[in-house]
Amino acid sequence: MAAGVGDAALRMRVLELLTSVAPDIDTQALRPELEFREQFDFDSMDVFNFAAALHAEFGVDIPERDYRQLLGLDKCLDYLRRRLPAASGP
Amino acid sequence: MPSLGSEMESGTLVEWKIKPGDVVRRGDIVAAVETEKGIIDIESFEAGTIERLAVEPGMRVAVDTPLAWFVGAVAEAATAAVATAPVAAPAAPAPAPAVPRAAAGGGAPRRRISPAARAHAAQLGVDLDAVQGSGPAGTVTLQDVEAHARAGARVAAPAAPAPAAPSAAGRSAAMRQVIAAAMSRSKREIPHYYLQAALDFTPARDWLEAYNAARPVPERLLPAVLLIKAVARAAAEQPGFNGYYAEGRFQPSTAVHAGVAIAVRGGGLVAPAITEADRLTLAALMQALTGLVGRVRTGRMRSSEFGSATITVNSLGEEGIDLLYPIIQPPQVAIVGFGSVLERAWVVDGRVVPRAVLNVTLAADHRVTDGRDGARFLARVLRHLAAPAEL
Amino acid sequence: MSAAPAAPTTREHALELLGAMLRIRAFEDRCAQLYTEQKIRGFLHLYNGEEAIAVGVLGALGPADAIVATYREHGHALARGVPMGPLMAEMYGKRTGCSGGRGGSMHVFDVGRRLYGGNAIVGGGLPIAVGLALAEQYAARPGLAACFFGEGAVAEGEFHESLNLAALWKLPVLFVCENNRYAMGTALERSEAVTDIHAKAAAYGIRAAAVDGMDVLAVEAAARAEVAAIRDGAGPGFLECRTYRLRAHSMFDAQLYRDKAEVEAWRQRGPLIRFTTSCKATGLISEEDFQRLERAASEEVEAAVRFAEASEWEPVADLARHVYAERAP
Amino acid sequence: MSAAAAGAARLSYREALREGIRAALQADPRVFLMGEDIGRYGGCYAVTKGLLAEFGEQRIRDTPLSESAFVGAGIGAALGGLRPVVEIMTVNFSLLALDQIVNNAATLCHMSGGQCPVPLVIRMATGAGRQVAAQHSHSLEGWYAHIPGLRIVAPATIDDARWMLGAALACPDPVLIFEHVGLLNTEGEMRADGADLDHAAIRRPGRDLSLITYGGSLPKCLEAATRLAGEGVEPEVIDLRTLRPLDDALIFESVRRTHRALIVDEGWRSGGISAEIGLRIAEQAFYELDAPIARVCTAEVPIPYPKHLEDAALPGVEGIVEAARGLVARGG
Repeated sequence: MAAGVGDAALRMRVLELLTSVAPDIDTQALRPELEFREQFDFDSMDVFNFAAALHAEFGVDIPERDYRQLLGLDKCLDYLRRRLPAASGP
Repeated sequence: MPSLGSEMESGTLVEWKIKPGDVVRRGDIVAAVETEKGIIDIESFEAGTIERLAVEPGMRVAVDTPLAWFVGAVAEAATAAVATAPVAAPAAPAPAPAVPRAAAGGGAPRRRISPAARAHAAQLGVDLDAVQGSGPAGTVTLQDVEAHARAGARVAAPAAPAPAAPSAAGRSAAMRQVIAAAMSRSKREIPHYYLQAALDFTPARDWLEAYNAARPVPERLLPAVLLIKAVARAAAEQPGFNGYYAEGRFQPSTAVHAGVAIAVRGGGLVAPAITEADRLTLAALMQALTGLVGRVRTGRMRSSEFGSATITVNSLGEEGIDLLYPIIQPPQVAIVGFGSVLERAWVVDGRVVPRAVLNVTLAADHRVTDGRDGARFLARVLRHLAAPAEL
Repeated sequence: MSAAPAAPTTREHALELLGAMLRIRAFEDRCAQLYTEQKIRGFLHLYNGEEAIAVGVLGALGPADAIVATYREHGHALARGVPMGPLMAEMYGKRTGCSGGRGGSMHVFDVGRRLYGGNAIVGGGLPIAVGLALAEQYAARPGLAACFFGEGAVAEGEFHESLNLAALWKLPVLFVCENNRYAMGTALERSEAVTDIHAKAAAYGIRAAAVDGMDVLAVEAAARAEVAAIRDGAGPGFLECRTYRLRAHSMFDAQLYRDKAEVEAWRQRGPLIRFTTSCKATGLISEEDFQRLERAASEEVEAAVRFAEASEWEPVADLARHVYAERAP
Repeated sequence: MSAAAAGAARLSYREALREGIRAALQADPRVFLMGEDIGRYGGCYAVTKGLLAEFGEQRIRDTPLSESAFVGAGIGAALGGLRPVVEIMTVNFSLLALDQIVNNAATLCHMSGGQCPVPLVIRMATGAGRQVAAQHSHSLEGWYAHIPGLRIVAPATIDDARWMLGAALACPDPVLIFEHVGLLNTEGEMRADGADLDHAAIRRPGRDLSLITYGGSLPKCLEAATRLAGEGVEPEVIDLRTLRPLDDALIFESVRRTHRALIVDEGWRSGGISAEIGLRIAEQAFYELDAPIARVCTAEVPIPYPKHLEDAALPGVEGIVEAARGLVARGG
């Protein structure tokens, strides 16, 4: 997905990456405001892989200290919106 | 050449009883032919004058081959030959397979699951309801059960409405059996002794942060890598903690294959080995670890990875546990457990300062080593962790 | 057939006997040719040389009498009146055959004419004939059962069991042994301690006679006498008809067991030559009569071949039909 | 069974057979009996005792020791419009009449294009258990059940012993009735007023396994079922009644409910009827099976004379119970 991604497309893409790392999660039942770890197994290796997937997908560098901001869906989307060029619309 | 039996395909002319110009009546014997059953006289079913003989004595010819021609019969014979060409034998009546149509069983049709699949599912604790059948008419086959089991916690399909909890329990039931068997054998057979030491992990953590900050996401390291490498180096250096206890005696292993306890998603634990962990660079060790966890998660474990660990490392770092008393994986003779890295009061130069404190526990087999050996081994681990750069 | 006395016959009767034998001869020779052209398959046992027996004995039977024969039964079928078309179609295995194409040359059935088959197991038909005779006696019907078999059958247990049972229960059975001197490849003297076949019937107290199987009038006379006795309730009768088969046992037979001179000698004493010569000598019939009957027989055979060629095969879908009866007998 | 039937007649299997024969003789003048010592001697197993005096020599015909001849004569008489009931003293002597049974009785109708149905009934004693050694103790029903054109039935109860003959005589095809020697003296009440030749019967409904048997083995299976019930295992006992045609529908329906099949057959296992039934279950109810199809058959030996050996060779209650336990056992 090129930069300048619409908001809905970003959300769908992030969820796909999340599922590739943790395939057993139920994306319909996922509560965006909560941390992943409270809803399913999500250990440091999963965070590492999730960060690597986001890096590869969006070409954005994520320092280790920012990993905490990837641990919930809303937090992660906000973080990405700040780091990606302004989207051209939904 | 007449056909004298269904199994007769050809015959050899032995002798002619007639010559061109002879007048032949119906029923006259005109030749003798050699068959498997012996020499048989050939009668003429036609009357007429012989024009020429087409086959010489001693020649073997197929059934239906013209042997001689009547005067004036050439053209007609040609067509006659065609006419008498053997009619293609009717296709042997293929008996219609009378597959008895059994009455359909009453009630909701029972899912079609092969006995082998049932047996395997029971063995692996796989919940058959969650297994998608790939066989004919949705039949669940052995392969389906195996694929499902390998996929570990993977629910058949994200869209599947099945509630996560019960299938999780189903999935790990068999694994629970395997773990239960190993742990109870360990407790029964191995006289464990335990040693614990606390470590100021701050220098290692700082080193790691600097290392990762200088590298893109995929090349960064997890703390577990340092722990594994430290234990592997110690195991290589001090005998008595790396190898197997079998047939009543300790069998040391020169190579160090570090078993890494990996939680299976949805319950269960496996401890596949990273071979020659003491010799790998940290980056290589990280790659090995990532591959191992990935394979455990997708159920594509290599059998070699399972049985070969010579010592095991178990880190509960993320679970907020201070320290743990791990159980040795038989037939190994030692296991090292790491608790979480927690902010604790730590005395430095007589002053209490906050430090990232890590608790390390060793469980070892008293048939092989004693507390003193254990203490020295543990000290090596701590020394390695205090100098991450040399790991 | 009226039970005319065996005195020299009338012209009309002579023509009838000759015509019947010529029909059989023509049919058998055409079968031999069709076999070499692979139109007829399996086993084919031809009746050349024995025609006088079928014509003579069948002539003495009534429509209500039952007949059980062997795998060499084309002559009996024709003499009994089975039409040549369905008989030839049965040789081909077509569905229009007299057995529906199911039996072939060895299993000719026509229950309408009470012909209960050719039976391919040597001696296998004798007990069945005894049973058919039992039914006649049990139901107090005037019919009898005629049972044809070769001299080879006397070596089978069923021959002795059947004769004993028939004699024991005084059943209306006419046992007709077509003694052609060879059981396939085994000459009689090489298989039986006592080669006088009709003498064996005496062991069971059954009236028996030996008759020249090449003389159609002699066979007819003997058969009429036995049939009359049986109808009178005198119990089973036994006719040994001494004959000779002019062709091989079956098509694929090198006849290593007999020499050609013997065959030729018997050919000159065959039933057709024998009867034609004597009838011409007495002026009963003319050469022209002979030619006419022979032509008629040949035309009838060709028509039968055309009928068989044009007939269809039984559809495979009917394979399982009649394994179990579709109607109550 | 309802109380009303309580007063039903109580008789032995042998008496039930005789009643069946007497009723057949009375009902149809075309019916007559043929067999060795069935008349003056009263039948080797006394089944036909008294019938000669009642029906006369014409209809109760003692025969010479010529199995092939009198079975063939039976076929001929059937073709001739009669309804003979041929008794071959035991299945062991039927080997002498195999050619007539297989090449004529079973074959004539098909081979004649339907012209010659053979409405013949042949009755034979069968089975072992009376120490009469190998040549007199065969159970060859499975052989005959191999032959298309024949119908093979095995009456195991008083009702079937009484009514199966009538049904067989009404059938246009040759019917072979096998009467197990071990059943002759069993007694019971007659409840039915007829019998068909096409269906098996559930003699004891159950749920944990389908115990499939016929003829002389039925009592053993019922006893085994009672013992198993004591251990909480509820077998469903199926009496096949007909071995050709087999009542596939009932067998598969039962196995679909119980998911386990145990076949008890006094024949030998190799190429026996148990092998045929087992394979049909594998073909048709494969996905219903929770355990391998099991069999209890006679040991593959000629039946020995001494009792302890004969009992060891034959299927026994203990062996049936053991096999059933094996089928329903958990784990291990």
